[in-house]
Amino acid sequence: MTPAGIAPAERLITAIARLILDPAAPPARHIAVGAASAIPAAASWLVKKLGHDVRLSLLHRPTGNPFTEGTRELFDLAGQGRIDLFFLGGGQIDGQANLNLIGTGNWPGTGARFPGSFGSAFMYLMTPRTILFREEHTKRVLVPRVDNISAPGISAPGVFRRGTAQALVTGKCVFTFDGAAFTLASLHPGETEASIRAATGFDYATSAQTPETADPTEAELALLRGPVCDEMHATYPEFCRRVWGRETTDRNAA
Amino acid sequence: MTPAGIAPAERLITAIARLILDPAAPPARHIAVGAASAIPAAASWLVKKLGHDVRLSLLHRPTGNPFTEGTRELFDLAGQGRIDLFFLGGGQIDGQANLNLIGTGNWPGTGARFPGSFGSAFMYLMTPRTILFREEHTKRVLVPRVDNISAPGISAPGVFRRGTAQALVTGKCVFTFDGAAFTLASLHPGETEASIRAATGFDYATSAQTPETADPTEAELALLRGPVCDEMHATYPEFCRRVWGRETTDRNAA
Amino acid sequence: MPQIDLDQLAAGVPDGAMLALPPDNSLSPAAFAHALVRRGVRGLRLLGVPVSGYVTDLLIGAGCVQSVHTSAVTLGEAGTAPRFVAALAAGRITVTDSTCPAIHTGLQAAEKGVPFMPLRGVIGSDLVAHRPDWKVMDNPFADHPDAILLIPALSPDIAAFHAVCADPHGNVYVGRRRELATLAHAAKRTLVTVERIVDFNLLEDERMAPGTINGLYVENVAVAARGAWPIGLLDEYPLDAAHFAEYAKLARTEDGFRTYLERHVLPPAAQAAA
Amino acid sequence: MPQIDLDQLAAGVPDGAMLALPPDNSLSPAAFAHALVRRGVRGLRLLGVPVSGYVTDLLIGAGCVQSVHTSAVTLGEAGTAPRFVAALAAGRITVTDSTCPAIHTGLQAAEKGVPFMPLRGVIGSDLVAHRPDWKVMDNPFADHPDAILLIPALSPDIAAFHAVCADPHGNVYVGRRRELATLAHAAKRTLVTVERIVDFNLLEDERMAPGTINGLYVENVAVAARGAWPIGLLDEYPLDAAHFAEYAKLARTEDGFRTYLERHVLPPAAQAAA
Repeated sequence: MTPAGIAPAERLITAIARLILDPAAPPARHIAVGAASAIPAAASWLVKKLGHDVRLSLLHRPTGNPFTEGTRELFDLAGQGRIDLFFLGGGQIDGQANLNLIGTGNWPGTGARFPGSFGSAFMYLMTPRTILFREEHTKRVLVPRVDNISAPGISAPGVFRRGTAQALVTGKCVFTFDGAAFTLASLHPGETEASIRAATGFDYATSAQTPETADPTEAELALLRGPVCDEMHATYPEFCRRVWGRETTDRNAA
Repeated sequence: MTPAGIAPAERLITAIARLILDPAAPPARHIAVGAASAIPAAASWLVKKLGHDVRLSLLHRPTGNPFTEGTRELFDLAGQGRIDLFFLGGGQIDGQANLNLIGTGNWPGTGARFPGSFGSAFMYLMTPRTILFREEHTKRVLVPRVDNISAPGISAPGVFRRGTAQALVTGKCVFTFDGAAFTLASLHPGETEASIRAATGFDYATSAQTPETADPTEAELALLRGPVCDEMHATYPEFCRRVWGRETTDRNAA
Repeated sequence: MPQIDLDQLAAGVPDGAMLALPPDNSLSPAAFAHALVRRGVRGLRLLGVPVSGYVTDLLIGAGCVQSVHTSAVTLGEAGTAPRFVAALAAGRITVTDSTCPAIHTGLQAAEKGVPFMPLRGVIGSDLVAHRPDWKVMDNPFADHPDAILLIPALSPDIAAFHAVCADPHGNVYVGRRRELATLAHAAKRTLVTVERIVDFNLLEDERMAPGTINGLYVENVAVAARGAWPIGLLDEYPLDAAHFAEYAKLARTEDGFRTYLERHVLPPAAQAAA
Repeated sequence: MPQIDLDQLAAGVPDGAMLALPPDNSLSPAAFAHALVRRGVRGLRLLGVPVSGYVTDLLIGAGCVQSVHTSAVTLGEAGTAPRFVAALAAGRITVTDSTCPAIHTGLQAAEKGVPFMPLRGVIGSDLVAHRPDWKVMDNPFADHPDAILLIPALSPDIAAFHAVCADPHGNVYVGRRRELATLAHAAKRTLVTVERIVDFNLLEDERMAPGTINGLYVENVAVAARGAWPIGLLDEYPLDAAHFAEYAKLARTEDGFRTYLERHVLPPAAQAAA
């Protein structure tokens, strides 16, 4: 099923890149990528290295950071409507695309405590498109209803909101989100509709025949392993080592 | 009456410096000086050159400006309560220390139009002490009631305000302000209680015996003509030429 | 970013635009304003950030302006802004008076993407009664009556200024004049003239980046050497005081102002025709 | 400004202070935090600006902290902040959860001297129900129902960070990390460690000034060479990933954390006694 040599991370990166390029979605002229988001960052770089006219703002480059108003500028940009696409994840994600970055159990995470909400409660409402990404696909993560809402997937009338989730990419599949519920859109190699149903805590729609998540092309793989990895390794050295075997030789790039 | 060689501007500068140093007033650890305020700027420099521990923020130095958040920083500083003393003037000033920088007649100055309010409507309320300065002392300027209030001298209860005018210095005299009305505090050489009354449109209190505004001391004059002029001439070349005969030799300092 | 010339930049300003301009001490785009006069733009709604100077007076005198929203109009040591005063008295323009921090606050609200922002002070000034777009409310965080002013977000159609340099990516260096960063963030479009284009990425240089505006806010850059003249530019060159005095003197009258335009602003053809 | 040493700077932080700290990617004052651990400060109320990292986890593990107000606590690529999670589970600290722009907004309100500032978004998050200090109101500028969040001003007792350099006037260079300027403006006191003291006035240098915080906001500066270590500092030195991994591993247990303190934080005497 899996073509020899395609790393699972490479498939996820490519799947996200295709969602970014979805012509049916609002244009993504400016993509921002937050902390600890190696796979979304790589997907964004792939789109750019494929030659698309897109501006990337990567928050956690140790130097050459695009912002000059400090960490506030990302949020100001989103407030101004100048960020078209952002990525979010969650310790829990439910079928209404609600995100929980607080913790399980009662507030503030009496079960398992997660890191905290970061900017999600703001960015999710201010950005026309959000691609949700969470590699772990289990009933622990994909739940019927999140224990605590860090950022809501759907807002009441009269609450200013520019957009919500476009899709959710996991280690097993791609779901798309229509503003109310998820639909299973493609299966990664080795997965079936039954295996997804068994691993997913929330309900979702399916189409008559769910396709497989497409393989990266040779051209995409070449870009990932060369120029994309070049751009990534200063910020994500461990990821580049693990996925592409890129060792850090320049001490200053660590 | 006038000691030979003391310029009127020098007397005004010294009078303002003494008001800055008034031990009965709240401390002036940080003085800000706005646009086109040569005499208040010189008074602030004199206080500093006399050896007092005071920080000066001069807004309109062409280089070496103290602010790094742009022109907003002065107002933010005042909002934070970090500016102790500021200077204001007015096209009209009345007996309640109201300032009119808008114009005479109806709004927005159907008689004589003045430049506009600048930051006065904010600074006057946010600063613990304001020294009012207006060289022209006539019934045209010092009026019973300003035609338009750019900045109020007195605020209603429930309006946040840190302070108001400490004093008003004119080309003829010094008035102090007690939060409700002015009192004639000293007469410049050549003036009498009657000459002030005749030139002043608003009512004010007097004491039994109004003293003369003190002469600058020799030490003060030496400071003004040397180090104070040195500090001033990049920002106020025309003033330094007129008062102290300092010609601008460095083209870049103009 | 494709580079264009000064006249092309000026051509991008439509009649009737709300155009935000810095004052004379802060990267004022004088050469750009001269190009706007030559282009014959009409009906501009000018915003002073937060006050207005030579450029505003010049555009008013040349008939390019319908209204001015500002905290003050002044030529500084050269005195009153004569064309502003004359046009206001003649009813050829209207003025919306503000106070400096209220203009900063409106721009900050737009920068932040919120519909309004509060500001202390101002209450008790007659400004409030003449600004129906402002609101006074009771501070909901206070346990006692505490009136506070709310300023609506202010998003100019176009911001224009003259900076020291830009790079090929459209990043623009403004140094410590960071109110222009806020302005560029708040404006819908930002047009910039610069002394020169540098050949490195300003945002990749840790020493230059803090004074740089990201090119994502900048629509177009045109080179205009000494483009702030007769105004000064940071430590690059000083204000031309003699020229300023000439302007202040000539602009006292309509005829004098025409003479000034012919001498210093209009193209040689028009000068020859004059 | 009189220079003091790192321990004197740490001595200026009283027990119970509300101490604001930047995250690991933005001039985090690690050497200063080590000095606070050695001094044995107690009951700190930490504020993450806008998130928290190694320094917060370390201070919590060392028993210096009573509460954390933050948008997240994380060691980045090294994973969960183990001492934060353990202390929260054990009830030794409390956490006030926020979201990054809300912390920026509270600091901006304090910077501006206003009691509150609005922020878009957030409504619909459970954060709102757990922040009784926040208010939701109807936007008074809208002609339709439009709920908006108001964040109260946030003025920390003390802000602390580690910058590249300072000058003899107490001006501090933070480069593009301008959220620290806002923080210094908002805080009642600002304590700074730096790599080095330069011998010129940073504010008189047009190239350095845009990245400089005026000394009027800075109470004290102490030199601490490599004072961000094990965190990186802009382009001066990178994060020490091996050390970070060691911390993340040892801090998983109380005993391991004590070992870490003895190896890297406590003075030689305490290390000898261990």
